Amino acid sequence: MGMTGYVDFGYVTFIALGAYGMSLGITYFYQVEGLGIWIVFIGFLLALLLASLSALLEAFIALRLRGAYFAIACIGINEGLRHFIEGAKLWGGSEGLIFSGSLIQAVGRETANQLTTFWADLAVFIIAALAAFLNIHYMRSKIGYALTAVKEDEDAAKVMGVNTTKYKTIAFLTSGLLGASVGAVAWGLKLGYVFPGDVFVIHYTVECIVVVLLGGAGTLLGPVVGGLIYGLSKYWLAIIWPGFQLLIFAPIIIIIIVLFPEGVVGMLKNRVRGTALERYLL
Amino acid sequence: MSLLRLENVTKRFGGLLAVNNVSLELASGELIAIVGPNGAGKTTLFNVISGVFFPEEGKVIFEDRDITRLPAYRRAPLGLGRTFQIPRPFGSATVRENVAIGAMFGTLGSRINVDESLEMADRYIDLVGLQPHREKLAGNLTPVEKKMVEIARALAMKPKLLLMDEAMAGMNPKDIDYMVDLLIRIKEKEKIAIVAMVEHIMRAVAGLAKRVVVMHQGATFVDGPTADVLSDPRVIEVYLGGPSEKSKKDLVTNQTS
Amino acid sequence: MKSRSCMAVAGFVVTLAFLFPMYAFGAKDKVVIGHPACLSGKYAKAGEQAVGGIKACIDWVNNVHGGVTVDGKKVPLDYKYYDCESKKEGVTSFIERLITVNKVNVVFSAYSSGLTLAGAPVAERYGMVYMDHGGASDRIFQQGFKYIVQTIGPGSKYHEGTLDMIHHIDPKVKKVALAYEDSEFARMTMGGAEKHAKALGFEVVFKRTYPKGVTDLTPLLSDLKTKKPDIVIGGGHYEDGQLFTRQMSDLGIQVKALSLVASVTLPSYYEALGGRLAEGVMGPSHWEYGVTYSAAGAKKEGLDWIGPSQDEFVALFKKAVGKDMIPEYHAAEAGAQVLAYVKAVEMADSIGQDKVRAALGKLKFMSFYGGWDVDDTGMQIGHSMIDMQWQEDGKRVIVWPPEAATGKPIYPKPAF
Amino acid sequence: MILELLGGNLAHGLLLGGVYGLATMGLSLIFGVINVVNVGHGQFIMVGAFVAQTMFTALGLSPLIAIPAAFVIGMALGFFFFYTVIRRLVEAPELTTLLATFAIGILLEEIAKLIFGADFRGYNWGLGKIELAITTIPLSKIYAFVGSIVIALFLYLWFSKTRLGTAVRAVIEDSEGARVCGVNVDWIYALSFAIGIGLTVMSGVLLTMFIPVGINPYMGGTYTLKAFVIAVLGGLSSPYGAFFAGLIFGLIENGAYVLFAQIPGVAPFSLTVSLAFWMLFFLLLLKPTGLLGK
Repeated sequence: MGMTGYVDFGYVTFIALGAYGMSLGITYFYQVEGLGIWIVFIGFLLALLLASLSALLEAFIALRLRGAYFAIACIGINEGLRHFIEGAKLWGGSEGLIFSGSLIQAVGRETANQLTTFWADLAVFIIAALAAFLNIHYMRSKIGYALTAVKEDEDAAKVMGVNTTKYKTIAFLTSGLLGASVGAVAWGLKLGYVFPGDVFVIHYTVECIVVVLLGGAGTLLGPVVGGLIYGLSKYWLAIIWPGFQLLIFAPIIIIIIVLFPEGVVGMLKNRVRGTALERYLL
Repeated sequence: MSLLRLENVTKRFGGLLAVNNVSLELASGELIAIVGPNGAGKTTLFNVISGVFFPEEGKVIFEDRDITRLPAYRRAPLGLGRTFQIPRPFGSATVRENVAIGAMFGTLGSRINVDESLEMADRYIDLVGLQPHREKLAGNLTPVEKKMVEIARALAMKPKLLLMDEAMAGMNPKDIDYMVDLLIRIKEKEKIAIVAMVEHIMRAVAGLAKRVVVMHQGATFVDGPTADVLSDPRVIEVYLGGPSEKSKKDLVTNQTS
Repeated sequence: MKSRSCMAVAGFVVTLAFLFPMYAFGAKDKVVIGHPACLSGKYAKAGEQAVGGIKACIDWVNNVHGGVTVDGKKVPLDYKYYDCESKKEGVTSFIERLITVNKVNVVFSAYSSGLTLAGAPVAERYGMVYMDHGGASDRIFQQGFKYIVQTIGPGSKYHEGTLDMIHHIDPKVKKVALAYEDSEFARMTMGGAEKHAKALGFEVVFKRTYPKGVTDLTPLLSDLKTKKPDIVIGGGHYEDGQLFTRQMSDLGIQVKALSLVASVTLPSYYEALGGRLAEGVMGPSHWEYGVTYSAAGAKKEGLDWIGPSQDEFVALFKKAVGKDMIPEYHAAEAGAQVLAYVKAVEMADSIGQDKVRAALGKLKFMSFYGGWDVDDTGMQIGHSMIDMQWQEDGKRVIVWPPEAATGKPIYPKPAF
Repeated sequence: MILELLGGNLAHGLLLGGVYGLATMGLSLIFGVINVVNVGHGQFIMVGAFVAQTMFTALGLSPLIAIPAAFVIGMALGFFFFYTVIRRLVEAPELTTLLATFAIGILLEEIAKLIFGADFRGYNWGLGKIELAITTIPLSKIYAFVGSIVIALFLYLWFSKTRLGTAVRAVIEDSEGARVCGVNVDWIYALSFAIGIGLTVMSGVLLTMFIPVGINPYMGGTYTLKAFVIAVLGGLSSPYGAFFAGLIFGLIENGAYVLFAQIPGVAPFSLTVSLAFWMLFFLLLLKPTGLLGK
């Protein structure tokens, strides 16, 4: 959630818990008679539940900590949770949950294939669309204004009558639920397994931040442009020059940051400030 | 009925007495000036009234309701608006959005939607004279313009009482005259009470308020009609003698905490 | 907002990738092997080996074998690989690309059980034969995937030979300690080792796992020391094996035998420990330079032989990677997998996925890598493990099983 | 038995903690002075590890000589990256520098891979060891610990006794104030960044004296995470806080294992790691200024 100005290193925790929710749903309910395809929905609900809990926890932290401290606390939760699952042998411990077989048993091979491919992809797109819609909706509603105020100056926001606790909670819940949905579908359902060491990986969040910053934080188009630069250049470099893409990629990132500290879109925005184009870049 | 009543309010920071046993009463629609040297406890008093800090002792009563322990964001909808010593508009939002945020979360609360807020914002932008800067980012304005944004934002909250922290600090005489004029206009037009905090500019105080409260070392020192207060020899001594070295030091701790 | 958009963007990028397909690689006149290789990231080492091994064996197939025979026609083999950076997104998206854009005829898995699992549903969806040379977990084959076939042997058997050997040499020794990495593969090995140790009458005095990426094993090894084991077996990947040995020596833990999976067989293990500490340490392996599998041996066991001899393979491997590097088992198993595929295509006389998969199920042969045979689920059962030991002057000696051995084991191992 | 084990582990933990502490001081210094979260921290430790390994195996030089060499190399890298990248981003939001250091980290990894390959390396100093009643400690570990303490002390003296050190402290407290007082803040930024990186690379050498194996281009990530935890325990912008927090972290990492090992059916190693992070989490909530903070 860039909106509150909190760097949410814990976003990956939401995705991970989403993946776990789906895996738990399928692993523990596949033998229940008559549930059939409903286990996927049970899994989805579990994903949302787990993520809500952790989102509330993060919102609670966000009430007390700011800046780098908040970011590191979220890393703490993420790593703590991961090693706790491994250490306490919870939910299969480090062995994780592998449920491709269970899913096939519960809904049949054909349906399982359909679910993990077509439906999972479709769901990801729906979630992405939902996320975009929510973004725009929030930006145009009081929530967006409140979050801007919170991001800029919490004390001033409070004095203006903004209930910062409420809006932070909204922001984190939204972020958590969307993250969990993505995790449940794009990770859990699509891949059919979850290992704690693979899902609770802070690196993913860092990549997301890279994407946003490359494009320019606080702009709607920014993440899209950043994602294109990041995703495409990495993808094509990997294709053209397998094994060396990172060596070329890292200096490119550095150069972009040094030349356009506000991101590519941010830079463009400054160029066109005051013209009609600006509206489209916002 | 008084709009705001402070009863023996005391606020400490560690061992430092920032506000010492202050009592004050304010009627609806009244405009008063609070003056006092740096470190006199004016800003802390404002923070206690607006809910940024809670006092250790005493009560804050707003329209017969005890709001001493009410969080800041719940005071605003009751009709308490304020500006900050150093202007703090939301820099990455436009002037219009800044003012609209005031309307959205102020006294009108859920009775106003986003579009209405934006319309209302336009009215107050006109009032403070920021029309040319309506679509600019607030962060890119001059300090005086930022102050105007804050005033418009606070007014958009439709408050019953407006607290103005350091209303005229760092302004040139022309701006000061404009500000005095603006505050009087606001009082007349919006029918609200204003507590304006003024540090050193006595000239402005005379034209601005009929009643002046002088604070010194955390306590109300003199409270009365402007003409009387300004000619009070004790007040003159406090100002001409300048604040003692000690209270200067207090000021630093006070304001950074 | 940022993270959400990030996901949205990821989807967008994938879509775009499909909008710019490169149909340059037609698959009419050649048979193409696709591979999401791990050339960077945590499995870079194994990935480099695998790519070298595959290239080496393709070289052999095209230039010595004359290509793959399909429909009575000799067709050359081609190899298309991408760098997945040891990440599952890379694996899934590149497998997808390999199948839809590059029109490959078979997909080889990435390294590790996790990445192999990540790719399986994709290959399954396209009904593409998916050959696993890097995922040793037995659980991969319990998921009901139809198109997966394994070349690497299952993890549970890794330490069985070691225990057999020690039991054979010194039947009186009883106390064994197990300390493995907490990873899919190592746990599998530990399970198998524990079962086998008990069956042989060993007493398991210590059994613990340590997390992946651990940088200090002192707490665990101090605990192990108090149990006074005679034999220690364990391990997981590369770096932890070096750490394990080094810190055992630091803590002065002297045992009669030490055997670690994965790391010990690599030359870098010996070098990293400055040689001396590595002496006498053993490691199970799928394959080691110096094994004695040969065409003649295959004939004796009544198996078909295909592929280069060991020395030919080593030469081709060096040519493929362009440096003087000795292939390790990652290279050998990936190379052998090429041979298995070629064998299966020729047996089916088709490159149709279902026909090749059926042929792979029936296939049984031997190569420089050893035996090859899979069960109904696609799990490898024809390949047996060997045990290797570092002896003085950095000699790598294969000490078990007797039929593949190149020397006698040193037992008990010299003190650190 | 347990007590003996606990004692032995705590001894090792204390020694390791000293090195952890030193390895984190650079991170805290850079954060304190320039407000840059160096996400590429671990990669600089990796550079130090390679310096030690290469000097030992290729040139036959003792790691003790590698310590100053690594500091010089680190300073050079620090100045280089400061003037090419960081200087232009000092005023930019925190996240921008985070991204920049992230990219620098990747760059270092890939360059190291290009030069050294992806192999895991190591070296064997073979100094011998001390036998204690409760445990055995190799001499090189003690050297590493003593080295860390000496360097930390040296830094302390530099901070408190020299003009330049005082200026750095002033900038940590209040960079604007320092500027007003005539401190050349830009030079202090460059110098602190270089010293921070120098310390970090140097700690990489000391770390190999502790764990002389497993040296490879991708070894840094784990240490970045650990250093973050330790830095926060120490109060984030306080280099000494970081040093003491490192000691505490080392003790906990080694001590808690023994206790968790008594619980049946769990993996004590992972629980220990988990504990460290939860501790961090609660500490942040209860005392955001760190263990030694005001």
